[in-house]
Amino acid sequence: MKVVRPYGDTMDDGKVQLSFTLPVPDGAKGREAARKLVLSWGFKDCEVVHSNPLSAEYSMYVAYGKTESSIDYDSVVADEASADASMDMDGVNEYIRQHIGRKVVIVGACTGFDAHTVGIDAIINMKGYNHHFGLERYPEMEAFNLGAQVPNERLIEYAIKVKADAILISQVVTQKDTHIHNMTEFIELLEAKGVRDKFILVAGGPRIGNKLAVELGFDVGFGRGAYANDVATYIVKKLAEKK
Amino acid sequence: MKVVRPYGDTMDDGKVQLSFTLPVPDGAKGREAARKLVLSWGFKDCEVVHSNPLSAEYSMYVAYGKTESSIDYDSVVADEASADASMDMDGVNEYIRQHIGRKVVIVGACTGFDAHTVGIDAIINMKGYNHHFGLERYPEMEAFNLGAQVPNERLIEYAIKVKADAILISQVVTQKDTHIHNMTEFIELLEAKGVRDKFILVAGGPRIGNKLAVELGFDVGFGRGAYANDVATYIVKKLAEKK
Amino acid sequence: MRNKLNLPADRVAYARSLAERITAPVQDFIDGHSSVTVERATLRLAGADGANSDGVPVPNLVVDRIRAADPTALEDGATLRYVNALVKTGGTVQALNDKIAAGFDVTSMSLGDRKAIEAKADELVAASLRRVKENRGFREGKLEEWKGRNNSPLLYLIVATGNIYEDVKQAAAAAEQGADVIAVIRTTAQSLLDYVPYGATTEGFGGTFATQENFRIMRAALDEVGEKQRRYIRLTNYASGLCMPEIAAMGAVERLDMMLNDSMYGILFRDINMYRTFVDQKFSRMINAYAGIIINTGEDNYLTTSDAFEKAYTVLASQFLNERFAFQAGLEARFQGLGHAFEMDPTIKNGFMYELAEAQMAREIFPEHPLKYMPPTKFMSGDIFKGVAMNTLFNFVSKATDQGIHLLGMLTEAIHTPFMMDRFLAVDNARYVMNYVDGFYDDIEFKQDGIVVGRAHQVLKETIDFMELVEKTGMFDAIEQGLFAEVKRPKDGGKGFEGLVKKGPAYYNPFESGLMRELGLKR
Amino acid sequence: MRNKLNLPADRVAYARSLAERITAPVQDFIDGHSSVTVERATLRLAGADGANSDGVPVPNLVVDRIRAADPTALEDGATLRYVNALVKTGGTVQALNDKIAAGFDVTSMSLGDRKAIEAKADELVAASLRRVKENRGFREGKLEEWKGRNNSPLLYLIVATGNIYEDVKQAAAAAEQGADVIAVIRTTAQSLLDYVPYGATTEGFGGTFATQENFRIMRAALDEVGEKQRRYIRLTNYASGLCMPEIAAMGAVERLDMMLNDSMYGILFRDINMYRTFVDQKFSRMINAYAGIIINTGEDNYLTTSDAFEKAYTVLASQFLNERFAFQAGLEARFQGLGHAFEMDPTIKNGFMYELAEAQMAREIFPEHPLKYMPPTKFMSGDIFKGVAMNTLFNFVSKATDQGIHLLGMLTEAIHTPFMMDRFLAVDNARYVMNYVDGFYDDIEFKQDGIVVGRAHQVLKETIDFMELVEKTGMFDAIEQGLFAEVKRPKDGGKGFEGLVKKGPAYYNPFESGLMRELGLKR
Ligand code: B12
Ligand code: B12
Ligand SMILES: Cc1ncc(COP(=O)(O)O)c(C=O)c1O
Ligand SMILES: Cc1ncc(COP(=O)(O)O)c(C=O)c1O
Repeated sequence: MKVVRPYGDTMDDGKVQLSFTLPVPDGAKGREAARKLVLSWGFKDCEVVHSNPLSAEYSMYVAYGKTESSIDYDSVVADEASADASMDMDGVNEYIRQHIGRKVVIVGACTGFDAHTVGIDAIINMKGYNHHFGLERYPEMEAFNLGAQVPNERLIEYAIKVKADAILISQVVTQKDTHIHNMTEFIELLEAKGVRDKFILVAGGPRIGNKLAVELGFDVGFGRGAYANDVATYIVKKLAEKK
Repeated sequence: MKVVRPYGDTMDDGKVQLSFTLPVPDGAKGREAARKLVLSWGFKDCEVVHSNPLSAEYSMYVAYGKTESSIDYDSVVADEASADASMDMDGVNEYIRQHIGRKVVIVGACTGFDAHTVGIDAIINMKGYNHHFGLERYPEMEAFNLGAQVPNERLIEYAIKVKADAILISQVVTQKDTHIHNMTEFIELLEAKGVRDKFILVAGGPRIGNKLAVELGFDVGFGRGAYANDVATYIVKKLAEKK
Repeated sequence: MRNKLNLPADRVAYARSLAERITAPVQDFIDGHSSVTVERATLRLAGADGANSDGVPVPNLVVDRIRAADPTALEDGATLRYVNALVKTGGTVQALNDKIAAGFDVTSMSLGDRKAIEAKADELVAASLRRVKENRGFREGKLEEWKGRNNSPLLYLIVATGNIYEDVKQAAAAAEQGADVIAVIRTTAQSLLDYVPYGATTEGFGGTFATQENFRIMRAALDEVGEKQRRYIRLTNYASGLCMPEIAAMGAVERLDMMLNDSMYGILFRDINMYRTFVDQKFSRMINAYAGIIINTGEDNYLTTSDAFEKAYTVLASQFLNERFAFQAGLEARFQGLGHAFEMDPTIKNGFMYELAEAQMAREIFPEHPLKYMPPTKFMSGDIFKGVAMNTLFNFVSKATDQGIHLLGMLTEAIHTPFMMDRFLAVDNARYVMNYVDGFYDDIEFKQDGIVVGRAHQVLKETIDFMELVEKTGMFDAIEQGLFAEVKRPKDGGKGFEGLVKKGPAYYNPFESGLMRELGLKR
Repeated sequence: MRNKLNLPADRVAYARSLAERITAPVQDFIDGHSSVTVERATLRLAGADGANSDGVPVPNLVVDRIRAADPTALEDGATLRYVNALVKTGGTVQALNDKIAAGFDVTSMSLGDRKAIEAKADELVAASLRRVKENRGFREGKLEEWKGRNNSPLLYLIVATGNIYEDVKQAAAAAEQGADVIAVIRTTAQSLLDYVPYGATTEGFGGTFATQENFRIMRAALDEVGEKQRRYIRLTNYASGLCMPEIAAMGAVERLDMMLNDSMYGILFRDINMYRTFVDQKFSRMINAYAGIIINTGEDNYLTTSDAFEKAYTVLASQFLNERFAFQAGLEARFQGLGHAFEMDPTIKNGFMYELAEAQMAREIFPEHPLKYMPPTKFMSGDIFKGVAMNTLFNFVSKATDQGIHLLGMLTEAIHTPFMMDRFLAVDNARYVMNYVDGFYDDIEFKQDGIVVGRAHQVLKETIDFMELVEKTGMFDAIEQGLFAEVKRPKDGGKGFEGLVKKGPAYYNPFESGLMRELGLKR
């Protein structure tokens, strides 16, 4: 058991910075309200170091608190489809040649009303992202990028048509949980068609965690900072496993 | 009873920004640990939006949490010697003429090893601060500024010598609670000499709250943003009351 | 305006002539066409408003009925049928709208006396142009009355709660904090709706529906803060997507002050059909021109989609094209808020110098235009502290190159639509920086063989190369081949193609001709 | 270095001649005096070290005993007695130190053979100068080996936990994050102690005690990270206060690389006696000069104490004086880290332009000096987001004017001594900004009748006016009358006056003469 607490400049000093707005006017009373609120979160100590009016009825606060709570670091389980052990592009291709023996087909899109193409392009398009080539560049893969604003229905039809091994969907807009509605609809459609198990289902986007994706019925989820080779590694290993 | 919660962009959404460091390496596990910690403070929801290694063994996190806790704003009592009702310079002088009828004498210093003169100068020196003249400028006051690094002993002797009505001490350095030690010593010295009640005792400094000052035995405390006229208002009213 | 970059005037003029040549065939196409939304916009100007119980707006009901009755009938313009019904029923516009909403079909009435129809139409045209003109007069009066009280550049903030009543609170707070322009971000994907929703709305995703009632509510709220602050607060919305002209019409009537309005945004970034978009943008810009509404073009989108350093020339090329299209719609330079953005990778060595160069270049090439400068967004991350630093430099460049309309960057850009506090921090940062570097623009010069000057010359050169290629290829083919923004859009693909209308020989649109007359347009 | 401000060279030269004339009488005074700490520093160089069971250091024990035995005996210098005892006891320095710590009184031994004493002393001088020279050689070797791997300007971070072992962790993390210089902030009020504490310490207020053991611990830690990073990490401490020469001596021996060391800081900001300070600074600077240690002067303190806009000239005047005093101690320009700071009120219109002007002015007037540039502190507040913006502009100005040593601003400056995270954010911001504006210095020019140029000329003029007044008044009287930093310091007031020592005709200090010889100093 490894006890871990926030660290300011001394082990276990528990220092945390906070900022927030309250729907009250700025002033001494507001600052005291802010302090009490922070204490109500279990902080032992709190100093409100700044306040400012945002309008006659709203004010913002910056505070530093000192917490005594801690967690057992050893018991923490990382939520992410860890990139630590990803193969690089050459590794993935070699793996495919050895363990799968044919081209792996993937289809991807940014679905629903979401128009953010950059994320899915980063994973699929030739040029890739941040010096990591995209899946189109992988000689042992065949990758189709349908772009953005693609209805779930169309994506699924396309995947069936090209006999895809994996379907990749990107969701960037998360306001009012649109992504959850859209991802759920996607899974329901697949199940209604009875083809859920034909595909490895990969979801991605800056606010998509692995946990969330799995909960919604996907095989895996990738968040911010994912690269094509991370995704490829997951897909080919899973595929080899499935066989 | 007025229930108040943090406000992001919708009433009662409870959104709070946090940042802190953990003594663990950066990575998926660290981010999950950070998230769990935030949840352990009673936040219902937490997204760790950023993490960065600070060294091989430390990492920092930026997170947004959503709290459901609230406070009753009506029950909050402002801690500060409120500046809301301060008289201006002319008002103070007029008040002295009408209610006290003689010059009010004050002595001030930044005591102990503290060398920060700017704060006490802002209150006492002619030129004042931020368009608020200092007490030296008040025709109905006589003000002595002994500067910084003044031993408590010397300040008290001086105050007795000039028959001060009020003693003003400034404390800026608060590391390791030096200010508390120094302010306590100051009160103990006064009491040992049996002169505590001869003076109105005013403490000030960016981390000095009214509450703290009163707890330590002062009459009042002034924090960041105090001006000479706030202090003067307090002193002359208290003096009139005492008579 | 001081010329610091020493850009060759003849090359700039040449680029403008390229823009003229590139857009000429497009203009020819536009002249021969209308679209369902151009017709609906006309109807709106005539007074068509309201919606049926399914929420289908009256202008859509009219246009859809006309088309349903006879697929070619729109060739004559929708006004004819609407005004005919008005003359025949003899009631008010309001009464007719209610009837239509209740199921009445304007095509069910035979065409009556042409003279009477035209007379009635002229009356409607006069009334609506008068209203728009009065709005313009009111705005100009207030700007004169409160002259010097706005920031320079104008500070532009967005609200995006999805609920017009929450938006109003946030907008009022933002204006109190110092914003000069409030933009109500539209709900995700409204640009793909081929109708404009009706009434006040409280449910949007990442933004609020653009509706006429929402416009009215926000306008009233901003006028109120404006009076308190003694500062005219400008209101902005989006005339992009499948309803460009209708939203422009609504904005003209409700006294909006700026409109997002780009000649190609819909095509490239929303996959809307190219012919449709070109036709729609022209009519919408004529309305904006008459209303004195500043358009904001969307060049920033090129830089979020592609690499900002490599594709800088696409911005300048697009500015030239947008300028040309705008002139052709009667929109003067002072109403052309041409867009650009501070979107370079923060790890690029000398990124600041390049951003400075490009912003200064835009300033010098478009000296009278109220340039719209967009903040860093793509490289913003969850590191809000780095975000503040990036916004600080952005604010710096904006003031240092005398931009016109300054969109404030949010420290939480990568995280959520702005909190109230985020907006405050943005205004506060901008005011600090812009006051602190106030004299930079006049005080600083660039070495003539240096990084800044070199960059500007290079981008101009690349722009001309690119425009020459587009000219050679032809605009429609260039888009089809993916020369713009690295996306390929087939000529007859994309949304809304079916809404395109070929004007018939008897095409009748008294609003169009009214606007052309007022704006002095020949074609 | 390009000259952009067009400052009149003759006026600059005139200011330098004023500095020479102002300091001349002070130099005369210095030449005739020593002080208890100069003597103790000499003893330390000779090898005196350790402390008695009450914590009184051996050098203090020696000097105090000499004075106690005969109040005038220090006139001959303390070395004589210490070396005499060494020769007579015949043991090692270490053995003698232990004896002294245990109570042995060096004055209890009668003076022996002068020749033998001098021979022994010369041996000690040679040994200690050799050690210092080796340190210097090691540093220069590493700087050569890892050339080009430090940032420019050098990024300077402080650690201030109060506990040397925590400091070490924080310093290592800071260096890993990119810092080039680590300063261990001293505990509050150590400058007022007339002795240097002994051994490793873990309890300080707002900083850590400067002790020789703490120096050693930190040096070793930084060398270790340096090897890993392949970057020489400089270590800084504070020679200011009542023990300037002793701390300089300790630093020379433990291979520190920079020392806070100002000719007047102690007088003005610590109320230390003026004569004492002038004497102490000279000897401490001779040591630094020989050790190749860069001094950092404290002009920033003028700006935190008074208004930074109005009193800008006090900074330049102090730089000229510090430069002169430094030259007189044999310290070359390349070791003079003259100080200045970005401390103007953030609400001043064009504050950035003024800061830019002053930083550029310092650069041009002191072209070879590794200028030390201090961040905004006074106007930092609890608003950490505004703080980031201020630091961003500060980082900008520093790179844009090619400063030498860049102290990183902390977003939490107004709140607490830096957290580890605060430091990281500071480095990260600086690296972003400095890379982004990299070419600014070479690329940008100032209008010759503009704000920047005008400000620099004005400050130079005010400086000369001020220096003329100081010259007329006389340095000692000027300080007494409060011409500097708005504080009045009586000539015989202030701390440590009693520690001043008039050199007797037989004053003997082989370390002083050794240093003078090595540095080629005449007086
Ligand atoms: C660029 C951009 C746009 C551009 C998009 C251009 C384009 N062609 O894509 C334009 C201007 C069109 C745009 C429009 C809008 N945007 Co936008 N936009 C952004 C912005 C600035 C950057 C996104 C980006 O490109 N990031 C870079 C890529 C590489 O990162 P990424 O998407 O996270 O992808 C990585 C990972 O997530 C992962 N990944 C992503 N997808 C997938 C898929 C798979 C299968 C896998 C394995 C991995 C994976 O891998 C990628 C590489 O590491 C962000 C803010 C920000 N800084 O994040 C806002 C942002 C995403 N937009 C936002 C909004 C609200 C909108 C609008 C809805 C606003 C409006 N009402 O008009 C519109 C409408 C768009 C729509 N209908 O979807 C919000 C979303 C808020 C939320 N959480 O819901 C953001 C966060 C801005 C904000 N603070 O308000 N936007
Ligand atoms: C300027 C400054 C210095 C200057 C002081 C120059 C001078 N002549 O005063 C110098 C460079 C000498 C200095 C030195 C040190 N400083 Co200092 N310094 C500051 C700084 C930047 C500004 C303080 C200031 O002048 N504020 C402006 C004045 C007007 O505000 P104020 O003091 O809050 O006063 C207002 C109110 O508080 C109130 N008030 C104050 N006093 C009183 C008294 C009365 C009676 C009343 C009614 C009201 C009142 O009214 C004033 C007007 O509104 C702060 C950081 C910051 N931005 O706050 C650090 C800071 C205060 N310093 C700090 C430290 C640690 C030091 C050192 C100890 C560092 C070191 N180890 O070397 C040294 C040693 C000084 C010592 N022994 O005390 C820390 C304190 C941390 C802490 N909370 O303990 C700070 C916060 C910086 C930091 N983040 O580390 N410092
Ligand atoms: C010109 C233009 N129109 C419209 C929009 C956004 O509108 P929508 O998302 O509704 O298409 C943008 C946003 O980038 C734009 O630049
Ligand atoms: C030259 C110089 N010496 C020393 C110090 C601080 O040291 P102390 O607080 O120990 O006097 C400073 C800090 O501002 C300084 O500028």
